[in-house]
Amino acid sequence: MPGVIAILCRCCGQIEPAVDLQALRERIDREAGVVSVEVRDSLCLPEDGAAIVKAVESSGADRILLAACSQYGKAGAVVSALCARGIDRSRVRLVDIREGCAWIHRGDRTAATAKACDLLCMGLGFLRYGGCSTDAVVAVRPECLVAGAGSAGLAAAVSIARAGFQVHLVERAAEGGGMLKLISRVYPTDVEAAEKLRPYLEEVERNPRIAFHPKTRVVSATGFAGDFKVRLASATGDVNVRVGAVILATGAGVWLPRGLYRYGELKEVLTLMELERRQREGKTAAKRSVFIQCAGARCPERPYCATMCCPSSIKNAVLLRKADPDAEVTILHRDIMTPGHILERYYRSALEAGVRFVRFAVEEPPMISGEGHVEHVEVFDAISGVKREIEADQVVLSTPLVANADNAKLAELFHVPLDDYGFFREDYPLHPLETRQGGVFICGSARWPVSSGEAATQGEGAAMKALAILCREKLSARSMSRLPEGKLGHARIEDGACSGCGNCVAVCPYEACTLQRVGGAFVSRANKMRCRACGSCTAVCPNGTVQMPEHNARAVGAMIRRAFAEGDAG
Amino acid sequence: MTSTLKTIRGKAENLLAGGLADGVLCLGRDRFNVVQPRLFHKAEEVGSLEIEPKWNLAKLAMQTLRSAEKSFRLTVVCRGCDERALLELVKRNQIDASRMTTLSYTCGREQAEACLCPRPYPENPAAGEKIEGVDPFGDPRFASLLAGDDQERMARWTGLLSRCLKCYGCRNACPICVCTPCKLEDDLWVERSAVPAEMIPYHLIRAFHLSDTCVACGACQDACPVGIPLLALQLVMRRSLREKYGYEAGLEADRKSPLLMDFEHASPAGFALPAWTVSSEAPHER
Amino acid sequence: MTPEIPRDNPRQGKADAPPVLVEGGGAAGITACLDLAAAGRRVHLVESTAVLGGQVLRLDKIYPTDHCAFCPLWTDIRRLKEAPGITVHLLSRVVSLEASAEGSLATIVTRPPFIVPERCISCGRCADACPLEAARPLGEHVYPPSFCIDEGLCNRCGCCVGVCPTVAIDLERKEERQTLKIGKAIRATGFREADLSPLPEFGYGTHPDIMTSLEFEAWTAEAGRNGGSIVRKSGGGRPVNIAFIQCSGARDDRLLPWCSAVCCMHALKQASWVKRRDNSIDCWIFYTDLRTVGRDYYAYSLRATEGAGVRLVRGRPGLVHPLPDGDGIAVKFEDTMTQKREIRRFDMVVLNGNLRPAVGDGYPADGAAQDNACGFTAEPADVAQSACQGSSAALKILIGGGEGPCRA
Amino acid sequence: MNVQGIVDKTTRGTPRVLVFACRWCALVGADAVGRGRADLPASFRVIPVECAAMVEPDSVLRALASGADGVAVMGCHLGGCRFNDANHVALKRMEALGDLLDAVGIGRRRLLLSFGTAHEGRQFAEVLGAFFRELEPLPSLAAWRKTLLNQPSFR
Repeated sequence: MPGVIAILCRCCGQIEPAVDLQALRERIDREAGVVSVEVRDSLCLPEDGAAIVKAVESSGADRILLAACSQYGKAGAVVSALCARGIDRSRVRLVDIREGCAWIHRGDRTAATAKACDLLCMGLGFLRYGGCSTDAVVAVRPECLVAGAGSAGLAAAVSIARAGFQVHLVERAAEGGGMLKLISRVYPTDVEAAEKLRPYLEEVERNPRIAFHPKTRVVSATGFAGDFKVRLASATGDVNVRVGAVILATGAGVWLPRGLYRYGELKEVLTLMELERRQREGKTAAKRSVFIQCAGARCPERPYCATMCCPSSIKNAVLLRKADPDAEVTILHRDIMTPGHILERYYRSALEAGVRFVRFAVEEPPMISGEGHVEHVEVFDAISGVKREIEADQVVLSTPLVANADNAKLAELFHVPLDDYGFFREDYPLHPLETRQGGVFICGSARWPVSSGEAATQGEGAAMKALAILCREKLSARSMSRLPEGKLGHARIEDGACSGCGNCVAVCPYEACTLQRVGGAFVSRANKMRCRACGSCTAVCPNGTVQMPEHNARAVGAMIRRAFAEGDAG
Repeated sequence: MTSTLKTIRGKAENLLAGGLADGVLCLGRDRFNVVQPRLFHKAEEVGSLEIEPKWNLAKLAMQTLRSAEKSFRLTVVCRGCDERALLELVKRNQIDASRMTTLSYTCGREQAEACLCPRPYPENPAAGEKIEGVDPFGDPRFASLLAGDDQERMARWTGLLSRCLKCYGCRNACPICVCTPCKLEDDLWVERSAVPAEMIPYHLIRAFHLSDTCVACGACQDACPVGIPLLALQLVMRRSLREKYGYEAGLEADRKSPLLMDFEHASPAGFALPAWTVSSEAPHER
Repeated sequence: MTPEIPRDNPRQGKADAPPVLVEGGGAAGITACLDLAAAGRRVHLVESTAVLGGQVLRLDKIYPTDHCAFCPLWTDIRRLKEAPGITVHLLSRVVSLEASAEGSLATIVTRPPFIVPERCISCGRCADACPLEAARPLGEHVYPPSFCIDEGLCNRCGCCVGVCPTVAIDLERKEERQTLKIGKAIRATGFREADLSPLPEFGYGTHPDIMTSLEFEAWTAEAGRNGGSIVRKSGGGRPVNIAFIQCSGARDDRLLPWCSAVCCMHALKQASWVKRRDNSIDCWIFYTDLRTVGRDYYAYSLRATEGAGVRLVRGRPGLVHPLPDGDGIAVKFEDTMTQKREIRRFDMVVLNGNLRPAVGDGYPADGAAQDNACGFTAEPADVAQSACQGSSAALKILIGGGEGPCRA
Repeated sequence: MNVQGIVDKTTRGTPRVLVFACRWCALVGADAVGRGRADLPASFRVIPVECAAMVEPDSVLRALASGADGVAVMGCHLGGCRFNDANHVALKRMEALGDLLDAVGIGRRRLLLSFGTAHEGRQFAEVLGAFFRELEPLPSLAAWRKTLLNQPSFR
């Protein structure tokens, strides 16, 4: 009968001062199922690999218990190397007797040896019950859905099409362009927005790989990375598409500052977007303009900085000065948000162009005075400590971008989390374009307000992430992990034992568990493509029907029961 | 005949006669005059319908619906606790709510005190008057079970639970326990040969599994042949969830158990750590 | 989530495309490498230090999540090391790059470490044996752990060579030079700290308790020598107050004319962590503009100031000077919001904002975008922006960008 | 029955602790403790888990019944979970379990939930040390129960 080979590492003398390896060897040799025990000086040196394999082969064992350093040390690589030779991961168990035992219990050799023995016995218990998940493989649809045809969406769609894949570009409006359609020029290059947009729109028109769906919304979505089934609805009828990856680039909305700074009461009080329209149409004649920053941003209702308002105001202020060198332009701000070298330079160019900057404190916001029309703006200049009365013909409120109301719907359809403000939230700052759901990527102002340039960069980044999926014919569940060896496994739900209580569905952070109706009752099913093997479901299943084979309750139970066996005897 | 019984019989008769329900599940007298659960199909049978003694019908309702035709509509005559149990079974997908209605009635003072029931009434009783419940934690019988320091309580509960014959009566009588197979029958969790049942795995696993579903009907305690006051543990768990999350099993149909994922209470910024956990916010204290 | 690297992929074409050279193994470089490899391109990653991870490795916590970046970074590094098609050149630098349209030649010089990482079991005997403290762990967050020998400190005495149980030490290793045929290159060399000596008013170097923010990060790191406790570098003891001075170096034409973008949040993070660990320490942040532009950044600043009690003062101190007895540092400043001038004694001073591109003299004066640069090399950027740019740079190489809509 | 007498008789002073440690944070911290050659009591055993949310309360109970005097569940900081806040659920569950343990007198003191990052090795050692000190005056669970059941008054 095949059994376990235990290989103990002396770690070149690091273990033995604390742990009696000879006693350990004799003790483990007596354990049921152990066919051979080896003690080696080292396991991790380049010359050891072949010797370990030889020892395993000659022992006839089918499972390997390694007692060495921790999984984060060299031993982790030893396990990986064994697995790379075709040994199933559930058949190798690594027990840490260096960092977790010999190095921290140097005072008491008996106790440390007893602990090492318990740890090995726990490892044996685990090896007895540990299983292996079966993999699932899907054929990847060589198409991509891009929701939103603004800066980010256009950049993503064009990039994916150029890489040779079909793109479905879905836009709520009648034509693409998003925010770029609303503004005159783009900071920090001051290129005309229409100029910037044209090549993208031409390519969308021209490239046969881009299917543009104007006036269309996503109404339903099922599936997972590699194969999403999405339903698109428009006035001309519904379309079903199957795509391998999804990019959410729906942008953000503008916020109307009703009642703020007499907006809506005086017609010369504009929002930034209204000014942009006038600029586009060449209808700005105001001699004296005052910009008020953070109008409705960094306040209790919207406690965030929308990133693009300061540079946008600077851009418009400079444009106003350039159009009319006699124009007086003042920007009232709380902090000028121009991080980086390009924007800082942009800020300085505004100073050089004669734009006045006045800082106000949040406690003393500016006041607009005037009967029927704007006369002047009173502001307490916090830096010089004096009250200023600035004559003005128009006041421009620099309002923040706000999350699209549609985000909630898309978030629900694609199981992507939203942040406190309604924008799509990424997984980690280190992976800013990836979401909790494999195959769904976020970019542009739908993720967080950004400039059009940065939105395009993010769109390209998201396209790159999508291409990593589209570039393959098949996608396996095991590969949907950040680790080379694949994830720990995935949840498995035993047929016939599930009562359909829905606990696993409620706790799964990835929406991998779903209830399905079988006959008259419900049973839960785990989607391997979505499962990330956190094990949340296994902990809430009332009768242990959901298990992760690699970390199943029987294996853990065997470890728990043996955890203090030797300690008691000793 | 009490007025409550009269009202219930009348309403049940109307339901059956009017074809609004295909069956009414309730207690009833059989031909030997023994009271036991019965499924009434016809209006004329309703004369033998009874509502005393207290008898949990929730699980029976679930089984009745499972074995019946898909179109079968059931009305369950029930008390407050039973109604809450039915709601929990609906929440856990064991009963299709569209096929079931309830005909509920309130309990009397005597019953409420016997059960130490804080809510001796259903939400919308079809019969009877709502009366004030009993605060179990103010009752000396109950308080004495939880009195003392850890050591005294441990001694008390070890003693109480050592009576256990491991008859599985508590589990079987529970209107919510529906799993097959059950962890309590698995050697992995509970030593099968050990009698009395191991206190920690058997009784505490059972108590914990029910912590967010138990409706405190007391069926487990009533079923126990050796009189272990099992309800006390469940009431403690209920109180714990009520105080921490304002959650009580069996009351809100569309609220998930707080012990499952609940993002409302899990905002990373606003989540207050309980004092006994350790975080680097206070690395040197425990 | 990006799937693992495919080994064989008929959809990718261009399998014979020349490999891409990525300079720098930080957040941007790692992301670019993984993305390119995922799309089937071969990559040479050239990293100047002995470890991958770049500056993120040095950060104890990252904002705005206040958690460590260990698990995503570690898994990315592991994927990178085991991915087919990615060749990692550690301790290497590109000395020449002869560019042509396609098929450039890159010359790489590698200085192999004295301790062969493959043989090191990180037992620490070399460190015990070294009389000069030149042998030390490679880093706190480097896995698998390994030791290294600081070539600057080492006098080649050879004490360590004999005690190493795995014969991993070779003090005679020579530089190696190799020439690689590559296609295009991505520069993601990140930032370094600028020398603050041109700005004597900040007093850097005059007192051990005046340190840069990255020095402060290491000094107070959970995994560092003080285990997360806040103590003064001069003679220990708990500081009463700490001054964080923003834009010390940055936004200053004498040194760095740009805004380093990350320092405001970095200071807020450090100050709020100081408050978390010891609430009685007074934290003052002297800022010019508090730039909190990313997701949750402004909310983070509110939590730090209104929640944790970090004090904000608008104004750049004009003078930072050690007090005559050496105990404490005088900071002279004007709160420009109240026009009050003050000289205040601080126990520690943290200088924030001395970050410059690791390679080259700075950013192009005309603000033009640089070809194939990403991360801090292209523009002061935080972790998230760097990773975005890494992906975007990878894409441009993949689809042969450089013209058309892919260029802004 | 002299409860205190039995307590004194069954307190051994070396509590046995089972640690469920998340392998993305707590276990990495523990590793750093090892590399720092800290000195910890040898009577704890670590079971690596993928996430604190994976630890069933049932496992904790099983451990307490199988010889452990205390159980520690160590995960990432709230909000820093690798698996999108899964550890919030772990927290809620363990908190509820603590109430149950209190009710029957085992005491939530025997259950520790700690949150830390991979960088917080020192915290791992400190928390574990404090937990040991907390458990030291408590009776050994298994021995105490055995002694108690053998009391004449229980027969």
